[in-house]
Amino acid sequence: MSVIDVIGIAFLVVGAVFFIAGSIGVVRLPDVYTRLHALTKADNLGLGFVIIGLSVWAESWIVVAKMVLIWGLVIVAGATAGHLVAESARMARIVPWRKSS
Amino acid sequence: MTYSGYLYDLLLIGTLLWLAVRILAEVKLFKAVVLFIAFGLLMALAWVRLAAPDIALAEAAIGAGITGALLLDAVGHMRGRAAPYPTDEPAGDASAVTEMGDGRG
Amino acid sequence: MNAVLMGFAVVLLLTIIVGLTRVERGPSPADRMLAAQLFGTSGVATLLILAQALETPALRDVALVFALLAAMATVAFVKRAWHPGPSGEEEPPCQ
Amino acid sequence: MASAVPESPRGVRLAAGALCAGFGVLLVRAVLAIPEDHSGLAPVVAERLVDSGVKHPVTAVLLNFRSYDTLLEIAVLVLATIGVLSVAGSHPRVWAPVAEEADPVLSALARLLAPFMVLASGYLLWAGEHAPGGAFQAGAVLGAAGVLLALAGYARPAWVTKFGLRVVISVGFIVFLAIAVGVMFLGGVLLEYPRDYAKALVLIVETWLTVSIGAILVSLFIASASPIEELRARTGSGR
Amino acid sequence: MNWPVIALLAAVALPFVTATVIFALGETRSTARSAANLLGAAGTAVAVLAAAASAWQGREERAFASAGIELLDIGFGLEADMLGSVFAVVAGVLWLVTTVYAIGYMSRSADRARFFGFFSICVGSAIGIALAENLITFFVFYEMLTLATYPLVVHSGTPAALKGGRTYLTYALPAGAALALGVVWLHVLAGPVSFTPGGALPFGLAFVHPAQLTVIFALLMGGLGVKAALFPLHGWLPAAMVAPAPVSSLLHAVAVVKAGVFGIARVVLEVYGPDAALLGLTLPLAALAAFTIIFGSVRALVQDDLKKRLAFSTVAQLSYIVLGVVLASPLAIAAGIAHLAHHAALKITMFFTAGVVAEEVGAYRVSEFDGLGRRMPLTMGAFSIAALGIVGTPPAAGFTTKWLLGAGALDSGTGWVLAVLAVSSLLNAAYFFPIIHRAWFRTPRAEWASGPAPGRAEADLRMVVPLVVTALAGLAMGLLAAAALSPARWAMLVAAMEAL
Amino acid sequence: MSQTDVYTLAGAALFVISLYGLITRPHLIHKILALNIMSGGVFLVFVGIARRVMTPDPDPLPHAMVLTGIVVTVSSTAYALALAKRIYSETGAAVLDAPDVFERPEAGGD
Amino acid sequence: MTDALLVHMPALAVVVPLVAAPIAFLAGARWGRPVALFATALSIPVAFVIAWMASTAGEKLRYQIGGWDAPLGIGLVVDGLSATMLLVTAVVGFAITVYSLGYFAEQEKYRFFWALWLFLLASLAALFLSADVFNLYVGLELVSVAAVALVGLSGKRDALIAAMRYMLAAILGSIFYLFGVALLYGAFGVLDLAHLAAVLGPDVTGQAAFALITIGLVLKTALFPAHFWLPPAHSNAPSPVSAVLSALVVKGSFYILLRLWTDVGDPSYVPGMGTLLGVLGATAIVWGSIQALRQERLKMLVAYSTVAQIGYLFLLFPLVEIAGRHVADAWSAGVFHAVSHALAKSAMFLAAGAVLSRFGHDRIEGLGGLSRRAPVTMMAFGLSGITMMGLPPSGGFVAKWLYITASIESGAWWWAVVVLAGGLLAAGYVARVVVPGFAKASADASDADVDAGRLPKHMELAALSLALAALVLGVLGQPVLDLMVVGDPASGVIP
Repeated sequence: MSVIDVIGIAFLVVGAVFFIAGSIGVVRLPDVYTRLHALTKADNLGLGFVIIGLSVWAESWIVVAKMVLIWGLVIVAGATAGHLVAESARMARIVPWRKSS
Repeated sequence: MTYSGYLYDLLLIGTLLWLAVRILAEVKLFKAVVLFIAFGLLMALAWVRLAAPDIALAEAAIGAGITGALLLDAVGHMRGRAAPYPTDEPAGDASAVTEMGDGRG
Repeated sequence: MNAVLMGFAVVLLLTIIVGLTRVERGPSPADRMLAAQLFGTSGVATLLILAQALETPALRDVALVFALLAAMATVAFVKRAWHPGPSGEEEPPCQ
Repeated sequence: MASAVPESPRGVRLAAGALCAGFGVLLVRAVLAIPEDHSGLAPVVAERLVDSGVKHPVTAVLLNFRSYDTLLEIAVLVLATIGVLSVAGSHPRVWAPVAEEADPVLSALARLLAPFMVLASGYLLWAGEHAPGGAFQAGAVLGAAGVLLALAGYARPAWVTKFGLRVVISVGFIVFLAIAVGVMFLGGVLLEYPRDYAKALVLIVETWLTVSIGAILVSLFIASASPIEELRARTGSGR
Repeated sequence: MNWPVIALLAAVALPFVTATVIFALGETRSTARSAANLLGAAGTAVAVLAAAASAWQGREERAFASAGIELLDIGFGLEADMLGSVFAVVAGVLWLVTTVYAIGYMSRSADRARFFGFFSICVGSAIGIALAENLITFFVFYEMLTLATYPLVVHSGTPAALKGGRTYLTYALPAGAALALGVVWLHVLAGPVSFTPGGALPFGLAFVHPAQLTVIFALLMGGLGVKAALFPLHGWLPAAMVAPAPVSSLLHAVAVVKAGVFGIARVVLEVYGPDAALLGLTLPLAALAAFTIIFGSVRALVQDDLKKRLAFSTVAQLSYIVLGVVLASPLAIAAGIAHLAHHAALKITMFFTAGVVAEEVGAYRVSEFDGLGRRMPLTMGAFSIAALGIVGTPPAAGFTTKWLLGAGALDSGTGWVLAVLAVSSLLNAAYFFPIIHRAWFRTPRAEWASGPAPGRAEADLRMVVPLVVTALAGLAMGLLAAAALSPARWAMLVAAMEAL
Repeated sequence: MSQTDVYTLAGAALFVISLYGLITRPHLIHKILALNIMSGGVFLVFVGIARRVMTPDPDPLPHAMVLTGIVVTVSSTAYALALAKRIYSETGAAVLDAPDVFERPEAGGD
Repeated sequence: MTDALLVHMPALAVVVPLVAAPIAFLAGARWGRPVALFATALSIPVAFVIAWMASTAGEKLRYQIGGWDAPLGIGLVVDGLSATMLLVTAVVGFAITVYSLGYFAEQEKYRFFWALWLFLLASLAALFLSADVFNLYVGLELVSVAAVALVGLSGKRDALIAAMRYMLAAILGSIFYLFGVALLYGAFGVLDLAHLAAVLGPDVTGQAAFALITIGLVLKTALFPAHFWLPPAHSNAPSPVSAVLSALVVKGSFYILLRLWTDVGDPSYVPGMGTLLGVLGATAIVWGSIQALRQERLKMLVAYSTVAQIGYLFLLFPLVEIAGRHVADAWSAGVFHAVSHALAKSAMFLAAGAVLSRFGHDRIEGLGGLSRRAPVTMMAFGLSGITMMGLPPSGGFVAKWLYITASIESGAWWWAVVVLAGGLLAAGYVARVVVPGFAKASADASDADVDAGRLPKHMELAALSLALAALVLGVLGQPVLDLMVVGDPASGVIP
C-alpha cells in the first residue's frame, strides 16, 4: 500500500465519518430544522472528503473535474432543498424545537 | 469477490426486500412514495453491482427525475381530502385525521 | 484495495439504512423527504467509490445524473405534494 | 377512520398469500435451474458489433440489431403520452400561469441546473456510442430539466395540446420511422442501415429521440400534474 | 349448367333473393314490395316444378340435378329427387298462393317488410330442406328455418306473441342442439351421409356400433320430433298459433312442421334404411306416432279456439306421415308421403279460413261460428271440403291416405294400426263435424243472416280466392288420386324406390 | 450460491412480494407502486441472467431488453398515475371499487 | 419493382398504420379521419397480398428486420395463422373506422381517438407478425396501452375506473409474460420463436417460463377467472372501441398463446396445462353466458358474451393435447372461432353502439320496438347472434362443428356437450335482446320519433356487413380454413 493509498483512504475515512455523523444527526436531532443541518452540512462535507480521497487515484484531471462538478451540483441541490423544506415547514407552522419544551 | 462485496450485496438485497415490504405495507401514501424513491436509488446501486451501468443510468434518471415527480404530484393531488372516501365533513376536519405532526421527533 | 473501497461502500450503504429509519419515523413529510435527500448524497458518494472499486468510469456518469437530479424529488415534494392543512397535519393515510 | 378503505378481506389475503407462496416456490426452482454456463447471444453480438456502427454493445442492440423493439418502445412512449393528454385534456379545469408564485431560490436553482442538465444530456447522448448512455438516458435528463423548470414555474401548461408540442412529442418517432422506411428504398429491408451510414443514421435517430423523449417526459408531467390552485383550494392553505 | 341445375338452384335461391329485395325496399314502398314478392313466389313455383320435372324425368337414375360446395369434408349439396320434390313443390306452390292471401291479410298491418322478408326466408329454408342432398345441408336449412320463423311468430309484438315465441324457441333451440350433436356424431361415425334410398349407412356399421347408432337415432328424432310435433315435443305448436294467419297456414301447417316429418322420413328411409328396423328403432317410433295421433285428436276435441283446434289436429295428422314412413311397407310409405301433400292442401285451407273469419267477422272460437255459412258461403264451403278431406270421407284426399296406410299396415304385419286409424277417424269427425254443423245448420247471428252486403264479396277476394283454390286442389288430390301426376301416384313411385 | 443467484432470487422475491401487495392493497397508488417493484424484480432476473456468461462482460441483450422494459414501465406508470388522479378527481377516492358518490351516468360508453 | 414491393409486404402491414398514427396525432380531430380511413383502407389490400403470399408459398415466410439473421435480429413471420389474423384485423379495422366516422362526430373530447386507434391497429399487426418473444412483449404493451387509452377516452367516471382496472390487469399480465421471457432466454439463450422451438427441451426453467407466460396471457385474454376486468372495460368504452377490444385485442394475446403452445411447444409440454386451460374455458363458457343472462345493460351483456366466447378458444388446448393435431382439427376450430367471433362480436358491439345512439341508453328492458326503430341494427345484432349461438350457416357453426367432431373423435365427448350447452345459453342471452326488439315499441317511445334520430347509414351498414361476413364465413369459409393452416408443420396430415 503506497503513501498515495494511505492519503486517499484517510480522506475517505474522514468523509465516511462525516456521513455517519450526518446520518446520526438525521436520526437523533429533535426537529426538522435542526435535521436540515445534518443534511446540508455533514453530508456535503463528507462527499467533499470522499471526492478528495478518490482524486488521488484518478486516472486523469478530467475525472477529478467531473467529481468536483458533481460535488458542486450536490451542494447546490442540498442548499436549495434545505431552503425549500425549511420554508415549507415554516408555512406548515411546524414549531421549531426549543430546549425548554 | 471480496467479503466486503458479499456483505454489500446482502445488505443491499436485504434492504431492497425490506423496502418492498414496507412500501406495500405502508398506510401513509407519502411515506410509501418516499420509500419508493429510496428503493429506486438502491436499485441503481444493484444495477451497478451487476455490471449494468446503462440500466443504472436509466434508473437514476427516471427514478429520481420523472417517476418521483409524478408520484409526488399524484400523492399531492390525492391528499387534499383527508379521507380516501369522501365524507360530508369538510376537508381537513380533525376527526378524519389520525396523526398530528408538529415537527417534533 | 478493492476490498477497502467496498468496505467504504458498505459504510455508506449503512448510513442510508440508518437514514431510512428517519423516513419510517417521520413525523412530518418534511422529515421523510429530507432523509431521502440524504440518500442522494450518499448514493453519489457510493457511486463514485464503486466507479473506482469496480473500475467502471461510466458510474461517474451515473453519479453525475444523480447529482443533477438530486433536488428534483425535494422540489417536486415542496411544490406538488406538500401543502399541509391549517393544522399542519400529517399526510392522510391511504387506507 | 370510519371512512377508511377497508383492507382486503381475510379470505382474499389468505388466497393471495397462498398464490404468492406457490409462485415463490415455482420461481425459486425455475431461477436456480437456469444453466450457469449459458452464453446467450453475447458472442453473436460481439461478432457483429463492428457492423453496427457503434462501439457500445447495448447501444448496438438497441439501435441496430433490435432497433425494431426500440421503434415500438418509442411508440409505447408516444402512445402513453397521447393517453395522458387525452385523460388530462378532458379535465374540466385549465391551468393558469403560476410564474408569479415562483420561489426565488427555486427559480435560481432551475436556471442554474437546467443548462447543466442539457449539457449532461448531450454528453450522455454522445457517450452512448461507446459507453453506457444513449438516447433514453439523455432524454430522461433533458426531460428532468423540463420538469424542474415546470416546477419552478417556467412552464405554461396551456400549451400542452398545442400543435408545436405535438410535433416535438412525435418528431423522434417520426424521424426514426422515416429512416426505418427510408432505407427500404435504398435496397434494404425495414431498418436495414447501409453499413457506411449506420453510424450517422444511428446518431440522427438518437438525437431526435433524445429531443422527443425529453419533450414527452415533460408533457407527461405537465399534462397530468394538478393545477396548484386546485391543490390549494382543497386545503385552504399552503404556499 | 343445364336447366335442371338452374331450376334447382333457383328454387332455393329465389326466396332468399326475394327476401333481400323485400328488406331493401323497406316498409314504405309496399306496391313494389308486393310485386317483388309475387314475382319471387311465382318464379320459385316455376323453379320447383321444373326441378320436380327433372326428378320425374330422371327417376330411374335418381340423382339428376345436383349442385354443392365443399367446406372441409362438410359438403353442402342440393339435389332434386323424387321424395324431396314432393315437399319442395308443396312448399313452393303453396307459397305463391299464400303470398296472395298474405298481401290481403296483412294489408293494414305494420312491419310488413319484416314480415314478408322473413316469410320468404322461411320458404327458402323449407325448399332447401326439401332439396338438401345430405344430412348436413338439411341441418343447415333446418336451423335457418327455426330462426327465420321466430320473427313471424312474434310478429304482432303483443305479450302473448312474445310468450308464444319464447315457447317456440325453448323447444326448437335445444332440439337444434340435439340434432347438431346427432348429425356430427353420425358424420364422425359414418362419414359424409348423402340421402340414399334404402339407407346410407356403410354396410355393417349397425353391427359394429349398434349402441352409438341408437343414441344418434334418438338424438336425431329428438331434434326433428319438435318440428314434427311428436308427443311430448308438440307443446310449441299450439302456442305458436298467436302468429298471423298466413304464418299459421303456410308454416305451421305446411313448411315448418312438414320439415320435421320430412326430416324423419329422410332419416328413417334414406339414412338408416333397413338398419332402423334392424336396430329395433322403428317400433317405438311407430308407437309414439300412433299415440300422438290419438293424443292430438283428443286434445283437438276440447279446443274452442279454432286455431288451437286446428293446431292439435295438425299434431295428430303429422303423425300419420311419421307412422306411414316407419311402417316400412311400400304402401305405408306411399301413404305417408302422399299425406304430406294432402294434409298440406287441406290444412292450409282451414287455416286460411280461420284467418279470413277472424279478420272479417272477428270470430275466433268454434262457438262463434253459428250460421257463418250464410255469411261466408265460399269460405265455409271450402272449409267444409277440407274438413271432410281430413276426416277421410271418400273420395277425399284423406281417405286415400288412410286407405293406403291401412293396406300398408296390413302388409307389414302391424294390424293394430288399423285400430288407431279407426279411432282417429272417429275423433277427426268428432272435432270437425260440429264446426260444419254450426256453420250451416245453426241459426245465424242477426247481422249474418242476409249474407254478405249486396255488391260486396264476402271478404277480401285476395284471401277468399286462395282458400278456394287450395280447397279445390285438396279435392282434386283425392278425386284424381289415380291420375298420373297425383301426389298419391308420385308417392307410390317414391315408395317403390325407397323400399328397394 | 453466487452473487448472481442472490440477485436473481431477490428479483423473484420482489416479484412475489409485490404480487401480494398488488392483490391485497386497495389504493391505486399502492397498486402502481407494486407493479413498478414487480417489474424491477423481473429486470433483476434479466440482469442476473445476463451475468451468467463465461465472458467477463455481461450479455448485452438482456440489458437492452431491460432498458426497453424500463421505458415501457415508465410510460405505463405515467399513464396509470394520470388515470388514478383523474379517478380521484371524479370519485373522491383512488380505489377501484369506489362507491357511488355522484350520480351514476345512465349508460356506458357513448 | 413489384417483386421488391412484395418482399416488403409484411413490413408494410405494420408500417402503414404506424406511419398514419403520428400523422393523425399531428393532424387533430378533423384531419385524422381521412388519414385513418385511407390507412385502414390501404391495410386491406396489404393483408390480402400477404395472405396470397402465404398461400402460394405454402410454408412459413420470414422477413428479417434490419437484415440481421434470426437469433440476433427480429423476424416477421408470415404463415397462414398470422396472415389470417392480419386479414381479420384489416377487415374489422376498416369497418370500425367507417363506423367511427359517424360515431365520433368531431367532438373535442375524442380528438385523440384516431391516433390511438391507428396505433392500436399497428400494434396488432406488429403482434400478429412478430417472430420474437421479446418483441411480442413490446407489441403486447403497445396493444395494452393503446387499448386502455381508448377505453378511458370518454373521461366518464365508470370508463376511467374500467380503464384503470384494465390497465392494472394488462400490466400485470405483461410483467408475468416478461418474467417468462427472461426465463426462456436464461434457459435457452434465444428469443426467436423458430429457434426456441428447435431447442426447447423438457426443462424446469422452460416449463416455468411457459407457465408464467400463459398466466400473463390468460390475464390479458380475460379467460375465466381472470376475466374480471373485461366486462367493465368493454362495456364502458366507446362502442367502436368495445368492438375492437372484443374482436381483436383479446385475440392478440390468445394468438401468442396459440403460437407458444402449438407452434413452439405443444400442450403436453407442461403436464396438465392443456386440460387446465380447457376446464377454465368450459367454465368461462358457462359462467360468462349465465352472467350475460343476468345483465341489465346491453353492452354489459355483449361484454359477458365475450367472456363466454373466449372460453371456446381455449377448448382447443385439451383437444389438441388429447388427440394431437391430426386426428381432429381442434386447432382449426379454435382459430376459425376466433375469426368468426371477431367479425360477429364487432358487429354486435357496433350494433349496441347504434342502439345507444338511437335510444340514448342501453337498458335491455327499454329496448322495445328496436326492430321497428332501427331495423338494420336489429338485423345486424340478430345475425351476429346466430354466430354466437353457433347455428348454421354461420362461421361459429363451422367452428363448433369442428370442435364437436374433434371431441367425439377423440372420445372426449364432454367437450362437445359444453360446446352445445354454450350455444343454448348464447341463444338465451341473444334472445333477451331480440325478443323485446320485436315487441311493440315501449310506452315511452312514441312512433313519432322513429325518424327523429336516424343513424348515419354507414354506421348501421358497417355493423350489418360485419355480421353478414360472419354468417357467410360459415358457407364460404373454406379459403380461410385453407389459409390458416399454411406453414403449420402439423397441418396437411389429416388422414
